[in-house]
Amino acid sequence: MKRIAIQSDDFDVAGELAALEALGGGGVASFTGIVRGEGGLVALELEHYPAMTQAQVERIVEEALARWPLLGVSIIHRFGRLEPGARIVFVGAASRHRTAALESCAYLIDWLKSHAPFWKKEHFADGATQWVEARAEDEAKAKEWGEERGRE
Amino acid sequence: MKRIAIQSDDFDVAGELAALEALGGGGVASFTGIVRGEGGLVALELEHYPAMTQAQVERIVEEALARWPLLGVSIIHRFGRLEPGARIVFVGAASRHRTAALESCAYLIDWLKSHAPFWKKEHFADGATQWVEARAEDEAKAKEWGEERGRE
Amino acid sequence: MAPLIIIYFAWVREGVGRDEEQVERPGPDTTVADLVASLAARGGGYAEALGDSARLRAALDQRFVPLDTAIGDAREVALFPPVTGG
Amino acid sequence: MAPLIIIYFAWVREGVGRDEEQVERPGPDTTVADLVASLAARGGGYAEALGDSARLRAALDQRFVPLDTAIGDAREVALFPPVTGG
Repeated sequence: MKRIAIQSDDFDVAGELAALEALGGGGVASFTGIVRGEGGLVALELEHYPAMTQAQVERIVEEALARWPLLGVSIIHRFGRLEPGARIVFVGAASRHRTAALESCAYLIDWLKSHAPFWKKEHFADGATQWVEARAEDEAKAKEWGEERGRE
Repeated sequence: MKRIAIQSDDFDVAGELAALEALGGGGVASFTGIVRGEGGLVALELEHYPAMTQAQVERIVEEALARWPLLGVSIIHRFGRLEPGARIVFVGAASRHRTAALESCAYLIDWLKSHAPFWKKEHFADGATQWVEARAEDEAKAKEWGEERGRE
Repeated sequence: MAPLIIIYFAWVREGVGRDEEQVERPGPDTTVADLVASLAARGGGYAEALGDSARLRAALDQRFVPLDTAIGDAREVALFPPVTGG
Repeated sequence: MAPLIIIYFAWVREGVGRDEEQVERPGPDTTVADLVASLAARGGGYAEALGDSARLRAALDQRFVPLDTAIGDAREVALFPPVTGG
């Protein structure tokens, strides 16, 4: 199973997990990223590169499927205006092996952070806005997994 | 938030995740273990040591909270007779840091495998039964995290 | 002095044919391994289930302990195979 | 020959004041960095957004590329800051 969705709407985590659980693998891992409402943040605005996003996320899912014995992967990434507490991203993986399920989730989210064409803008209560800067730490984390085919 | 449940009933993964998502941490990771119906398995029977289980799981949750900056941990472990496809165990963690959330889930499930007082008996279609043997690999995985206080 | 409670799990429980029993409390220096040996000496299912201590694990008052631990004033000894939860 | 489509994202888009534009296709050996320099030379928001190429990343036909990559026969060049998804 391979499911990729790039959408503005919220999603149903339980439904995603149920689909992964039904694959008979024995283990399902997931990571969900949520908007933090710190420092007076009232919204996060996510812009992306529609013509590229789906294909780019598919590439990395293929990498994960080649690296780990996975029965299924599910990725949902939202765009648009998201308020504190809103889900931004979901990554789920099913495998016979718990380590494969958990590691591939870590890999997928690390990769999405530094190699999926999304940009975040913060909107604050006082009207100020600011584009989130890429963190060297995120880039380093993605590099730790080694280079992927077709990444650049 | 710290939630530990040792129960025979199934559980609501969505509800557990929602509680972790509501902590404002920005990241929630989870692992769910499911009964695999391989080799003619018709049921898995989980026995545990009731007087010990809760306290033992609490110890390891405390270890995880000391190791990682977590806002919440949720562990549910079932006992009794479970059929293929049934959930056995859920581990969830919320943190500001995605790595902390994912790593602590891996730690918690590795530890539950090798240091929580549960025993699994397999029941097969032909009436045969067999106690699952502990795997040296699971013990090694738990050891990789280093020794915990109060583990032995 | 209170008797010692011994509880069994998994195939150890099935081998000895009971969940739990009480025995006269041994001296405080007696180790879990000593207790296991004396139980195995009963023969039958006990010998089968408890004869090979390398296959056994133990807890004293709900804490895992190595088999060479002295029972001391523990109230409850549990004997079982390596755990397989998760 | 078809013109080259340039698309902008995030603060690059805000700086140049548009999502997308078409330019006359440069020679195939022209690199993304060369294109960026020629756009920055327009001054104003372009100079501000595209003046420091170290802050920029690029894609050619929806694949990330280093800025020293030749544009070749690519249909679409995208210019943007380092990504911040996930």
